[in-house]
Amino acid sequence: MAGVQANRLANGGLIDRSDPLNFRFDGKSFAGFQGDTLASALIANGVKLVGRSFKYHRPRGILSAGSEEPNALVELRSGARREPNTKATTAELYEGLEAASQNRWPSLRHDLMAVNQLFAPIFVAGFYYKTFMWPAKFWEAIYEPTIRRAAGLGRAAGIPDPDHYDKAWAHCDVLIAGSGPAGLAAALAAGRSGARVILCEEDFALGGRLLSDGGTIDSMPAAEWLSRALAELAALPDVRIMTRTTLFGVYDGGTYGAIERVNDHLPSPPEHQVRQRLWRIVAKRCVVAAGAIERPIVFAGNDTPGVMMASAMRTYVARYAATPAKRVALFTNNEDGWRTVETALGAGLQIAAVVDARPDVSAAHRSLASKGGFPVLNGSVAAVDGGRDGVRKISVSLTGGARAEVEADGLAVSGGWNPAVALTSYHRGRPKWQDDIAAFVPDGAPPGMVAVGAANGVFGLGACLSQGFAAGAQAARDAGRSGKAGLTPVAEDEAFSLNPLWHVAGKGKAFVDQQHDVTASDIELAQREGFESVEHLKRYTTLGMATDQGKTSNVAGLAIMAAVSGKSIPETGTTIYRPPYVPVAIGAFAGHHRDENFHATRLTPSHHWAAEQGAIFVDTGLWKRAQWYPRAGEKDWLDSVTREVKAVRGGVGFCDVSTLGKIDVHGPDAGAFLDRVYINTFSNLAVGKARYGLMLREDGMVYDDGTTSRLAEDHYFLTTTTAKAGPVMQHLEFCRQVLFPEFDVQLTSVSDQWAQFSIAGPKTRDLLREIVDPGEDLSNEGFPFMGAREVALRGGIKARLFRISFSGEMAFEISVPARYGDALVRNLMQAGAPFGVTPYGTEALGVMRIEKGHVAGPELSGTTTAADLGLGKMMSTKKDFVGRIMAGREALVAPNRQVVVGIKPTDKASRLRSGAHIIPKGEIPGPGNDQGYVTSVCFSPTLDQWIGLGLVERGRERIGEIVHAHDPLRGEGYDVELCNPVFYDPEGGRQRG
Amino acid sequence: MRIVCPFCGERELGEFTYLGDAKPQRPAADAGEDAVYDYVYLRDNIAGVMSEHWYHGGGCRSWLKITRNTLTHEISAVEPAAGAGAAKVGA
Amino acid sequence: MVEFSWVVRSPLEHALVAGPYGASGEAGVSLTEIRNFDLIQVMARRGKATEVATAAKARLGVAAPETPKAVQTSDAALIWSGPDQFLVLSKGGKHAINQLSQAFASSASLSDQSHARALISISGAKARAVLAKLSSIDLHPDAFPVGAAAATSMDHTSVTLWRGDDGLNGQAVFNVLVFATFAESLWHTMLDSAAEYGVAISHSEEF
Amino acid sequence: MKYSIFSLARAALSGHKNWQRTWRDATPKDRYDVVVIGGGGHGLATAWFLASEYGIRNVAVLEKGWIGSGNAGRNTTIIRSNYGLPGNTGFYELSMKLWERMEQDLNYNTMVSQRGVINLYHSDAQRDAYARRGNTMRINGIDAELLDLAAVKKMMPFLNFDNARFPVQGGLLQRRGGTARHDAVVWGYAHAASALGVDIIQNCEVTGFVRDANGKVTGVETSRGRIGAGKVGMAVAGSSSRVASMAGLRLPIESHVLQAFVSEAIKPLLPNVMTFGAGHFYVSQSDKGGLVFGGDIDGYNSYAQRGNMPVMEDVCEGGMALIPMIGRVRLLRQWGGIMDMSMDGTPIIDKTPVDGLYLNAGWCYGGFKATPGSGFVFAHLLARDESHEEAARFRLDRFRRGAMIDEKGVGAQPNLH
Repeated sequence: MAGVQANRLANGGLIDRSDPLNFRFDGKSFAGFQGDTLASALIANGVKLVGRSFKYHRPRGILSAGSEEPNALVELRSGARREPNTKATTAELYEGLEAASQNRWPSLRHDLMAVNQLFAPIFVAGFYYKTFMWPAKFWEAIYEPTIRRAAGLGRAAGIPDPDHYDKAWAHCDVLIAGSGPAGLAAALAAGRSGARVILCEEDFALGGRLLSDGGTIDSMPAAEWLSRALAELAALPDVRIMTRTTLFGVYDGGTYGAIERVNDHLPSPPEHQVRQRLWRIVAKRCVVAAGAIERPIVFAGNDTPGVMMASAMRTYVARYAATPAKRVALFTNNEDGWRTVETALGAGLQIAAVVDARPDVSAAHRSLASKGGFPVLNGSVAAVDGGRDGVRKISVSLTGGARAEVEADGLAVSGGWNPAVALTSYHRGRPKWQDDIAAFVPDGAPPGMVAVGAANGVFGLGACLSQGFAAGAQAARDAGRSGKAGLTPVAEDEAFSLNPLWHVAGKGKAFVDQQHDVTASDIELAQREGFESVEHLKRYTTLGMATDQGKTSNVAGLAIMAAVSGKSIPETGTTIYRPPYVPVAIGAFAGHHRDENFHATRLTPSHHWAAEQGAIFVDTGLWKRAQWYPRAGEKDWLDSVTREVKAVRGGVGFCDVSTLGKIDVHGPDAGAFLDRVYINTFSNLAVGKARYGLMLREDGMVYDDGTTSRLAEDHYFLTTTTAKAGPVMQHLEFCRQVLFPEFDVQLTSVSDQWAQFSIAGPKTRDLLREIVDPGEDLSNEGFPFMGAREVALRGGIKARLFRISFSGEMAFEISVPARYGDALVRNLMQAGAPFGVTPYGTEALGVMRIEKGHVAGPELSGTTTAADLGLGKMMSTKKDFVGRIMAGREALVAPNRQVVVGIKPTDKASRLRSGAHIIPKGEIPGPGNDQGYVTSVCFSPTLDQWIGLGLVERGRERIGEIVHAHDPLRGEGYDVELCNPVFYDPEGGRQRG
Repeated sequence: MRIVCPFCGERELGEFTYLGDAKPQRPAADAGEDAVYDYVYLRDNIAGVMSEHWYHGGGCRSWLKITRNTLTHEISAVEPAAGAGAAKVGA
Repeated sequence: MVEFSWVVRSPLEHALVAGPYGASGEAGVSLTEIRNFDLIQVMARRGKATEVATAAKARLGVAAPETPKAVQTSDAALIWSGPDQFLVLSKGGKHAINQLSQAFASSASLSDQSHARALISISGAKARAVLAKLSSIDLHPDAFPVGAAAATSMDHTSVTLWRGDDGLNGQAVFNVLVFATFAESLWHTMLDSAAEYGVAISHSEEF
Repeated sequence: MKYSIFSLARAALSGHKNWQRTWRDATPKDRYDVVVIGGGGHGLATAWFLASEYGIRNVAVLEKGWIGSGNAGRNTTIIRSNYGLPGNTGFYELSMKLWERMEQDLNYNTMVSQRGVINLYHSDAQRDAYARRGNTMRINGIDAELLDLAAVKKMMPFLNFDNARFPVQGGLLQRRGGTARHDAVVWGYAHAASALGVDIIQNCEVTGFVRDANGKVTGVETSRGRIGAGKVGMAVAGSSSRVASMAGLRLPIESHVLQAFVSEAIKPLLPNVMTFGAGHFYVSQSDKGGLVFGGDIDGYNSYAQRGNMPVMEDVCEGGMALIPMIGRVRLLRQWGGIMDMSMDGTPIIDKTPVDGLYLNAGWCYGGFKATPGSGFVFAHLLARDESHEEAARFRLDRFRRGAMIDEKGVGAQPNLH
């Protein structure tokens, strides 16, 4: 069992003393309670030194009690679950928690990198821009790697994240950020009005500052009001309270991003559960009650462990019953800071002194001081004396010039409060300055959003409640809900008076951005060098760019810039606020979509049959397609593919081509419509016939090709390439709905309705006759080349047959309704056994199309014209079609264009590779003689050598010319002959026979 | 972004595909190269309210004409393309 | 001569394993695949909206939905699928394409989608929680009542979604028609989304 | 003041009180030989090359906000010259060579880090396309290597090789590619150009063009008064259409938002710049430790400088699919820049139909890596009135002629480039 919690109060707080938890920090065992954060548990155990700073490796403690924490960052968990830069102030304690400090070596107490502090005079803002330039090669070899190693804070796991994430949508009338008094009041008003409400609270407990500061609401203690309010909200059916959920961004159309830490409070997520969930919340209205962040005052040594925000100290004492110090000093410039004195005294702590920068302190506070026996010093803290073990002494500049020293082991600081204006500013809005609280407050907000309470610069409890309540009621009304909101919760407003104080001049480093080690003098230097714009300031000094997003530092930084440049703070302005409000795990944004679930997978109707056959699959877009079907004894893919090609050319084979896009084009104007989208004519296609078609983009380049059949007077069946199925459908709908709305035509995708197979080879008819009803005439006369019609199959189902050929063989494509696809392949195998029927994959398909000189994806590259592909004659001159005019531009009809041509190595044993470039024989390759490249290659079993297609300058005029294939990437070069792209059966007798 | 499809109601951005400015009209068949060049390539590229073509491909497959402010992304009007919902033409 | 059997195979036949899945205990979600149905897409021709409405009423006994809704008859469901179009879902061949084509011959184009989709029914106490992970549509009972339909996307995949009559236990029932070649993929995503609530998996020949 | 470790050390002794402004705070003169509109990387580089290469020092750079406030400060800092089409290849290599000498040219450390850029491929077709591109590079004297799976595994063992939806098969590597510190490039050019006499004028928005009777541009109207100019060059990518419209020009350009993201700083994790070939994701790790990543444009015209969630999700899905170890690394900030998306995905550097007005626009995603090259060739055009040979194909009339430079092959649809 770990040691006693020396700094834990015996009573009070919201921790569960009956549920003790063990945890380890830097290998040492400690104990805490359920309800602790890691930070509160460390404080309870007297741990002050928690981390080291980014640049100077200065010892750092715990500054805050929330997500604004710049210093207390740890590596949480271990192994694959190690999470760098985790804020101890928001990490919930769980049994067995392991955390380690970061950015130190060899240990947190003895960090040798602290030697950097010696170089601090040189390591000022932007120093690296001015040096490390000589000698030039040293930058990459020495300087940069050193900088990289020094930079960064924690270490990522370095191995795959084992946890799961998911994403979900939610919808509501009123979305509320924050469960403090303003947020709860808004939820009550909106919920009672009948609105659908979602309230997001980043903490694991609801109540916001009520949990630390208490108060009296509706004449009852805040805790009692809180539990009643929560009970009432829980009873409302359409109010959803989401704890551990941070609203991090606002996007267009009332869409909000939120991250729910579903299971981060456990060692690991329970089985079947996710670690975190990303929420996309669609809300008609949003009430931002995200509170305010107390801001530090910049003075020398303000980063010493033990210097803490005054409100954070109250939180640790009141909510967690953990005492950060025994003898506390307070440095404040406002009334609110004094509440820490009351809380500390209530918990039995000693008050060393209160340093109040305001000229006057109220009589009540003076009497509290005399009762508590501590001095009230009028002035400012000039320096803190201390180190890694915490604060020892505080030196104070008294108003009038005298100095004083105070012995204390903790210093609470309150420089006022900055409303959390980020959410209201994410649409590039800039907040406005409000003098009485010396802070930026929202100036408008994205549509539908309103800020209330402290987030709107209203700090009194009563005002927070009434403003939140009114906003909740209004938001419900705006969303169309008319129920009664009931009575507004009532409380008194505390006094709030503040004298702005940003920076106390003094000797020693005074930190503005503690995490990035940006000091007040860095800001002065930036101003001197002309980086006066706040965005330049941020980028030059890195102010506010650390993991805390400058929540405690930005306003102080620009206030100091304003002072040194002689401008006012509002003139100086703020930087742009950028989401997310808190850093969000990349895994959460990905959700389910990782590993094999990255994208959907489409399976063809014969997929599972092919898998049974041991097919190798290839990813084609989202599809898995059988690439080849290996058989025992084959030594590599080429063996298998060659066998498949030979089987087709010598007998019969079949291939699943269901991946082609298939579109039903219906309607009286279907033919006229197709005439507009294809370069050739379809209106004159006879019923029962198919035709190859080519479509262009409006810029004249080839878009897609495919075979389209006319099944009835008013019904065409159009096919697209696999890759373009979706885009062509979209394009055709554009033509139908936008370009040519006068046509009566209807389009439907039927891609998934039909299982389609190509059956090819000289024995195709033999096989088909086994499967097609004997009454169907499959003879050349009865079913000629490019015929297309419905036929009956044996056993009573209907199919469509298309006599088209991609392979150059006698071939048909057959399609059956998709649920019969599996049966069809099994029947083909059974019926085809006597003919040696061979299933073939996409590789063999590709070999045969190259042998036949058909263009495909590599040639349809989006930069080729119909003429480039050798299909220029298809372009009708008698009609308008998409792309007609632009295809005639001078550079698209230039004689020296690269056009499709056949390519074969002069040495039959030589391999040809796609991507090799074509250079005139005997010339030295250079940009001036780079005449094209090889687009597609295959080993042709038919020609017994590698062959290919290429796009080559004036290629078709040069058939027979020997040129050089230059492939320096693969260290190859060889001579090739430009040839007719139709390598196989150029007369086409086989496919027509 | 949420788009109120005139047929489907309010839907998430992810269901839609963007094409571009809806102002350029496809020239007549005899308009000549200059006119088609202008249609295909030149854009006002308005910083402010513009009319655009979007496709509800993840929904009802209608092409829509959307009036949207490119500075704020605010959508002020959505109407179907001329040929979407054509069954009601003349009805 | 070989005799063939034409055994139909559902797109989910491989992936669907009937029984419990995910978290143990009472299943929060039921996923049921409905197998073997007729599904005909009816698309009104230009200017023929009125004729289609009349034809639908005459042939199917109800007006075709003109807004995103699903209308149930004694033996078919008419589900809106876009402007000027709807799907006719039925069993047993009574409303298959050849049976319907005559009725709409002059007014609409018909396309057989019977094999193009898989049909999955989702119910149970956590049905909406599962669907919230898949769909960006608001399925709150007020926003998506019985009979509501949507042509939408789940997990970047186009689907037709509608809410059928509530189950005998009073719980909402959601139906999803997904393209057949995407079905296995979406099924796995559904299972992943539902696993934490416990799933009862089954398939049925009945609606 | 010359920057070096010695000047730093000397300055440290005096508490850094003696540093001068990095660039002079100039007030506009009545007239300049050349006025460059746009104080981003391209505009400032143009001014520096005008002064240093072409001896034209009476130059002003007008910036409506603070220098570097546009895309120069909103990109993912990648530099590379791995292009495949004539026109692009030579130009981006010219730019790469200028990156390699930038620090010495400017006496400013812009942290050029040649850690290598690898484009991963996931299919045979993609490999073939990369082979074609890599061979083009080699033919143009640019380094390129085609890596197979084993070589990629050795270099990046942390990629998902085990259960990926689209398994990595290899990659096209340019070792000389890498990153540079984007803001420093802006400041470095400003620093060096200012030292040669160029006036850098911030908070000076151009509101119109001054034209003479023949229509020639003779100056600009600005928020700080009229400024005369012998020639006016526009380098305002993102706003090109808006500025050009003041001269009555319509351009083959649309403005689109491109988001970028950075994670919390972590200790060195990723060795190089990598692009996922099966989704929209590219990433590198900055010197400060943040993973800097991006993906596709949001896809709709926008001047809003902010994007929406679907693209954030898409990018992170790509990231997790490729590098599953980054799941617990947290995304810290997201932002958006406005891209000049041209109709073929390639920039335009040319005279305009308006005499005296010169255009540097249409950079799509490629603007940052082009910064020095763009400045160099634009300065050449402004100084000599003719295109630099490496920018000869970036002509405005190429669309009319049909001589597009379309690397992606998607045609006149900017959001697909």
